Amino acid sequence: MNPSVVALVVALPLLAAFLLPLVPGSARRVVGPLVLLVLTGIGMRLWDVASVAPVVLAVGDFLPPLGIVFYVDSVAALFVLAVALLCLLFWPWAGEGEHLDRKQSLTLILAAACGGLAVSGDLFNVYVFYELAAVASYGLAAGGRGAAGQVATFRYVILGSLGSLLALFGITLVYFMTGTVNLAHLAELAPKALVGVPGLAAFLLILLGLGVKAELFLVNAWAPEVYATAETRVSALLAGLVSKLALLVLVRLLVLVFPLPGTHEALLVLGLLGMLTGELAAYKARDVRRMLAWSSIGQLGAAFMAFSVPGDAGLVAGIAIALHHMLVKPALFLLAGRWGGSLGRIAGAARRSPLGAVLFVLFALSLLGVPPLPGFWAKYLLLSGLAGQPGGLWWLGGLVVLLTTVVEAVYLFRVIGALYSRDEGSVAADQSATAVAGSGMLAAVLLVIALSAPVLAGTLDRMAVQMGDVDGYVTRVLTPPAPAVPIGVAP
Amino acid sequence: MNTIELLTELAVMPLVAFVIGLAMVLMMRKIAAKIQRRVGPPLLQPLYDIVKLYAKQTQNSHGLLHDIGIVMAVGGYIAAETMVPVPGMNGIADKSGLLTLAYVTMIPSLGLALGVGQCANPNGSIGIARALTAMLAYDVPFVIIIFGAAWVYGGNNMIDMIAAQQLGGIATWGVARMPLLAIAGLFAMYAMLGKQPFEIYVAPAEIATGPMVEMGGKHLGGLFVMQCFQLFTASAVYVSIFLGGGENWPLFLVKLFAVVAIPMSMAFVFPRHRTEDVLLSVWRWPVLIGLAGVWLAMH
Amino acid sequence: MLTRYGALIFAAGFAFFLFVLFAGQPLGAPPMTVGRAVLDQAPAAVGAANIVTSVVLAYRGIDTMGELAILFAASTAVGLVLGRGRGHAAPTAEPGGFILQAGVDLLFPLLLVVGFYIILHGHLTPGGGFQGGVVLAAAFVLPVLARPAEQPSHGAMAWVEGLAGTAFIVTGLAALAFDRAFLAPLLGAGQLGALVSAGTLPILYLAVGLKVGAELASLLLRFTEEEAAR
Amino acid sequence: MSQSSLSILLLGALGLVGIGVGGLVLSRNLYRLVLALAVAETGGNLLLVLAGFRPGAAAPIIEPGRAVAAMVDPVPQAMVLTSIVIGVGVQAFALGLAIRARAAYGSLDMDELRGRMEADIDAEAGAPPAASQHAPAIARLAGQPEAKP
Amino acid sequence: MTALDTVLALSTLAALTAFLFGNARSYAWLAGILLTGQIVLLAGMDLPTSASLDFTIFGQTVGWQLDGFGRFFALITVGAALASVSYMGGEWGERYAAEGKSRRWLHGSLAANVMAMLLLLASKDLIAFFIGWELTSWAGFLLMAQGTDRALRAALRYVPYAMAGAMAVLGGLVLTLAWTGTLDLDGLASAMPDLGNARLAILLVLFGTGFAIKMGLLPFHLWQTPAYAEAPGAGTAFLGAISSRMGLFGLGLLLVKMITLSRLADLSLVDGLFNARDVLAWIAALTIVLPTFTALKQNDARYLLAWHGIGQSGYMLLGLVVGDATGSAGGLLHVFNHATYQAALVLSVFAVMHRTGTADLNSLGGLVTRMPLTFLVMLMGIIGLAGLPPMNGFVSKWLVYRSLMMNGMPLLFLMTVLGTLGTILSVYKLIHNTFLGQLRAEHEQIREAPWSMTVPMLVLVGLGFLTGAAPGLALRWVAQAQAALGLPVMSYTLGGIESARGSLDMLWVVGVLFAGFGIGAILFYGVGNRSKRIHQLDNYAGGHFLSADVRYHYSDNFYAGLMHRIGPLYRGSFVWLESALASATDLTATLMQAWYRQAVPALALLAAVVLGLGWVIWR
Repeated sequence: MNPSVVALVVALPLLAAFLLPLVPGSARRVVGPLVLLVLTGIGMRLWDVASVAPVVLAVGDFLPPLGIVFYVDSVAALFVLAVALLCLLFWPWAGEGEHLDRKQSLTLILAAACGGLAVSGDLFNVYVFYELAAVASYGLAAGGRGAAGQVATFRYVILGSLGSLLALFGITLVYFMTGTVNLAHLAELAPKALVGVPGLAAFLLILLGLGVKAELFLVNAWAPEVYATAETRVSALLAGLVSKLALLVLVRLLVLVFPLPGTHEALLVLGLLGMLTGELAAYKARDVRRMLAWSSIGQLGAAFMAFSVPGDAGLVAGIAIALHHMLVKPALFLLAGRWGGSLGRIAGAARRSPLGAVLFVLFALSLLGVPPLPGFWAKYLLLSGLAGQPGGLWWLGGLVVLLTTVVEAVYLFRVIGALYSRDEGSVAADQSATAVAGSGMLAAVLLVIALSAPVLAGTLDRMAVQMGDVDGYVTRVLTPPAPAVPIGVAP
Repeated sequence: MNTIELLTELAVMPLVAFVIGLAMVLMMRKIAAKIQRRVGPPLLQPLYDIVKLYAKQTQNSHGLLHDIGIVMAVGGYIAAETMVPVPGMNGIADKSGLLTLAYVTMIPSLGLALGVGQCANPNGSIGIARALTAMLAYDVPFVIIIFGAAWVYGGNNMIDMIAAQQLGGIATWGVARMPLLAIAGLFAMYAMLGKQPFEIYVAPAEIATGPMVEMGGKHLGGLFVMQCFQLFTASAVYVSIFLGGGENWPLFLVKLFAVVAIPMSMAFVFPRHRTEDVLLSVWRWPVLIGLAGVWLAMH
Repeated sequence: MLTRYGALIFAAGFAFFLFVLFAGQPLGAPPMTVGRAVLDQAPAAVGAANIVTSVVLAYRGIDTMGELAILFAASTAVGLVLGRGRGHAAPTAEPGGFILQAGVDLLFPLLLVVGFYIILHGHLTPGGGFQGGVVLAAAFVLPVLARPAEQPSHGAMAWVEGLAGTAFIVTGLAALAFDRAFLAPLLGAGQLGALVSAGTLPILYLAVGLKVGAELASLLLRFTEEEAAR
Repeated sequence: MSQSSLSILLLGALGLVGIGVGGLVLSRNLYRLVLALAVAETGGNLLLVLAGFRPGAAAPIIEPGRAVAAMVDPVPQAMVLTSIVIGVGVQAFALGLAIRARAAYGSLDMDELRGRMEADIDAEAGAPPAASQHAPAIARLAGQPEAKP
Repeated sequence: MTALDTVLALSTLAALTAFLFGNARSYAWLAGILLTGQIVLLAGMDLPTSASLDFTIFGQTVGWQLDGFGRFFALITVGAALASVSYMGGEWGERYAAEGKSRRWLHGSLAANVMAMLLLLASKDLIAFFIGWELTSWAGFLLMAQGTDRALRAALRYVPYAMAGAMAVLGGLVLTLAWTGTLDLDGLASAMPDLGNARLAILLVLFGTGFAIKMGLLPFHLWQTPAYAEAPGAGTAFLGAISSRMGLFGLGLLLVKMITLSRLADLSLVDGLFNARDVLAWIAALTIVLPTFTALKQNDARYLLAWHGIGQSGYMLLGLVVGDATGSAGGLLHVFNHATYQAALVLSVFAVMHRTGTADLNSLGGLVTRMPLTFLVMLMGIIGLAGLPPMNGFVSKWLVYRSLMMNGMPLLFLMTVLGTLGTILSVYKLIHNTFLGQLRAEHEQIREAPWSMTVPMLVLVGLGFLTGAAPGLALRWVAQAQAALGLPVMSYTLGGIESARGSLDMLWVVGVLFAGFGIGAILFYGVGNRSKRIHQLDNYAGGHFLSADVRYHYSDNFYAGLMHRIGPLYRGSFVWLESALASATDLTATLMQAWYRQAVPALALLAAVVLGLGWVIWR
């Protein structure tokens, strides 16, 4: 396979986004979905190839570390696939005239940016794609319902930009110390160059900077208000997709560049606090939309905790949690489109659309980790990873996971109870057909995963091993097969 | 021992118990008369009372359960008597044991309660509530004694208990081996017999708050029979646990009557306790003494 | 009040800590791990006299594509937030004075020329698509200040935006046709320092310039519209 | 060029950062927030350029009689170009939002806008207002700031 | 395809069909057939039987295998379900459907419960166990939530308890994996006793909490009463009969099989102050006494029974913890016995509700003349619940008493007896205020409950009586369970136990008892005049006359004298504890939310960075 296919992951959606306004009206509607379908195909192909051996693309045939590198291991391939599918699922089909075009091109740009984040192997390039994703999601969030959304987005922009600034400082610091931004090169130099106070400081700056999108605790105050005001479609994308890619990037950095003492602890503490605050805040939430927002903060806290566990165990658990949440939370947000209000608004909604209610229950149970649903295995991996660690902090984390799950159960079942309450004269709205269809598809995926869990477990293990293989990364990137027309020589 | 003999024993034991019970009632009333400076009833008076009640012209019943209750009350004790070993006859004592006996003797109380309940007499209900409370009261020290006995004799088979005591003579009697428990047992039996001050629930004479209030004719007669059995059972159990059971009939009878005489002679000098006082007076000292006795017996 | 002082203290502390961190770094003596190699190889490999340009367009071309996308996203988002459909010029806004109008007429062609010059010499001299693009944008916004009534149509802008961006990506994809990796420079390095050199870089820069210009111009025009609308 | 003057450059860049960040957390006016952001990002960009700076070295443009060895690191310069443009995009968008917010709520004051926003969210969700004045202080802590009249 | 596979397949089929055709009038027949098939298979299968379904995931093998211990519980489960289903099949179900409630969901959740419990009971390792555990919890929730909004609210109250329990178990699971490296139950049986005291104590607390919550042991019992009482009749019967026993099953596996009682006895807590075994025994004893005396104060028949359900579980655990042959046999046998009479009692109460529409003891009474069969059921039921001869409840309790006596535990023994006496008092109140005393005017025309309801009840009490007269029938299964757990196996006869230290032969006791009743009856009816029936109001009430409009039949403060003495001891401490916990959570949640509503999020970010950098620099 020509590795340049990897570049299409970014180039194709961008091209479509640029051209969208120029395409004549009738064809305009189909451009985006078509591109995303192609992207899906590419993702599958990449998955096939990468699960054997990762794909490396030296963009522009400039040998790393000079040029920018795209590196696709099976995790990245899977995320590319997820990007395409989720963007397709939450594609803005309806809407009036120009706004629709803009939303569509922003969605395409988001897809491109997320794809770039998944595959990029260059620190500064990651920063660029991160910013691209940021601007696109700002636009989508602000394009929502009414001015409240725009105020919320403004606050989001301020916070996000400050975060990016921090990340930029971190990158600058790294460049000061190493003089390169290529991840493989950095991984090679890190043990000597990226040590001590500046190294840890750089990690902290980048963590807090990019953590804004990953809903990392301390920098996630934007989430509730944005999710409460944006279109649920957008909330689903932000909570389900963008946060995960930011997370993925952070984990790559943690694995490749910053294997320092202290980084894991920092991640653990932040994740722990995120889970604690998120779940408890959700317990007090007075409407379903913000409840879901806080709960996703909590879930990402869990993911951070998982990744904070050193070694492959942590990676397995983290990937499992991230993928599971990527599956469940979008579905819940879809259902929250009509049922996003206060509990009083949804009382007795199950009578009006039973299927929607059943789906909500299913996803809620999986979120709680009720076996044999996939959520259980994710939680099991997280807890056994934490339990496997010696010492108090990790066990404290496990305790927090256990306790917050109880809280989670209370507020989720509060909603379920409202949905199924039998009091007459309820004002609940019917669930929209599209929401039921979309979440139904996700539910089908969920059940398939639940049934084939033993098989997928092996795949998960392999993915984690591939992701944790630093030496393999370095050698594959820095000694690539000779390009067709060799240009320059590796230093 | 073949089944025929066993069956005859089972038939005879309740009869014996009934006769002795009648005699105890007589003695009880004689004692009361002596204390109150009266002559007291003639020899067969208790029997006459029962016969008279059964032979009454008008027999009122509040329905099937009203009768069933009495049947349970009498029948339960009849069954209980076959579990109390007496000289020469063991009945099914070895197949049931002290604990079973204790629980079988609760059935008559339940029957009485059911019968009274069926009468739909508000005062009857009050009386039953008090009766059951009293049962709750005196059964606590009673089971403590059962425990002590079972621990000391290594089992709750009454035959073994008696055998053990008779083997070693007076020194090995329960009263000698567990004196505190013997005292507590006296209390428990006293309360169990439902004489003053523990007879608030029978109180038939004054304002009708007793369970017997609806009982006339056969029903009351049944209760009299039950009382005879009750007296015998309580005393026989006490004798078998603490006083070495019956080596032979004369000794056995002496012990029985002595045991009954003590509380009876005390009874008539007491006023009547209210329910809560019953609880208190049985739960405070007897229980403490009993527990102390168990502790003593176990160390 | 307390929070305000707290904020001040934290801001100062932030700057201080950064100073502590960076003062410890090799200021003025960067390792130049990659930079050195680039300096050595870029002229031969890319053929642009301006090595920064070869980094911007060749070595880190993807970054540039990304930032074009960011500009596009920003203007699209602004359009999504502000736009009420196509540009409704505000008739109320009265034209600027004579001097402004005359000055603008004088400046407009000049700015165009300068802009395109900067763009086309981006691979030789300091400057390039971005800088030139900004000048172009200025050229197109000035007339609006003078004559708010007549605005360049968003349609045209949109076409420029779209086509410029497309051109950049297509040039990148063209490499695939020659069995090269995405965004690989084509057409050979050429004579170092000549106007026609450095392969496809000038084309890319032209695309960049047009795109930047169009994006900025449309952004500014949106704002002016919004102002005029109230 | 001496180390001290280099650290003056550093000081300048970080000074801008400090000022910008300070404004970011202090000011309540939307427009000022955007300006503060711009200042801070400028500082950051300066710092980035500084990462490739060598005293006495020339700009990395091949000219006759200019040794490649004596040139500054070109990579940070390319990167700073990118980050500047990124900043421009974000700030433009932020300005757009500020304009809309003012048009909708007739104010640029962050606290007031936030109050109105919270009120709108609650109203749309059909949830009761977060906390009344009579609620205990702890409940008001979590409550929305009351919108100014 | 082993027998176990067939059983599981049948139960799954039952669940599916229930959710498909549950609304059909005649579905109960299908369910009954399926359940009967399961019973036959379970009773017939040779042990241990393992299922062919097993898989390996994340390095752990997950599989199912049924042994004697599990089979004992499984039989009770399916039997209870069968009784409930047959009760549902007739007029009761019709009425339920007519009230606009969903029979489909009721049947479905019942079947789901059975399936989940079978999975749990057959689990071969801790992961399979946890899967079954969670399924059981949530199927139970489904069953509790059926019917009314009150039921739903009660079920929602159950949620935090259930989740806390599940999480405790999960925590124990992962720690077990981390410390012993295996999750296989047999493997753990050899690995766990070797753990150090501290670790074993942690595991004991975690697992124990989880199981105790399900079982409703003190202090985790508050959820159970409303949840069980408010569910629909058939559901309540099933729940009360077996559902919470799953906790006992777990405790049996944990305490007896894995940790082993001897290890438990020298596991000293609070540096040697107590040993774990005594603590557990005392928890069990308190669980007997306190809920029983709470039941004494109830005025709703369903709540009264639910409280007793909690109390009775104490006997089972106590017997199991004492752990000698008789004690454990008594504890396990009590599971079966309790299932029989508790189900019968609940069903009879709901039969009364079916006719009168209420279970409030203050507004019932005198129904014995109207519903004699139901009365008979409740009478035998309460005799069993109170643990008096001739019902089976007496046998199991007798075994527990006896082992307490023989092991010299006077105070625990006293507690158990106190519980029994309290039970007698409260069940008498139950039957007295339902069937005896004043028949209210509006109930004059009540008819006996339909056969579809009385037959299952009668079968249940009949079973209770049969196993009371001949305990050997049930002790067979108990002995197998003991063997499977590695407990000393009790030698039993058909009539009870044969022992040098006092044996019990219920055949004789029951025979004599009924002979006595016969003689009593002959004495009563044979001698003297026939008694004449008089109206209930025609009686002597201390001088004033009773009339139908005056209601004098009450349940409030029934035992006035007793309450006058022990009333002040009711403190409601557990309720206080629960609400305190809830409000504490609420407060913390409010504080947490305050974080997300800050005016200037950027400031927090800045502060975080500064503090973080400070940490990094001066670390």
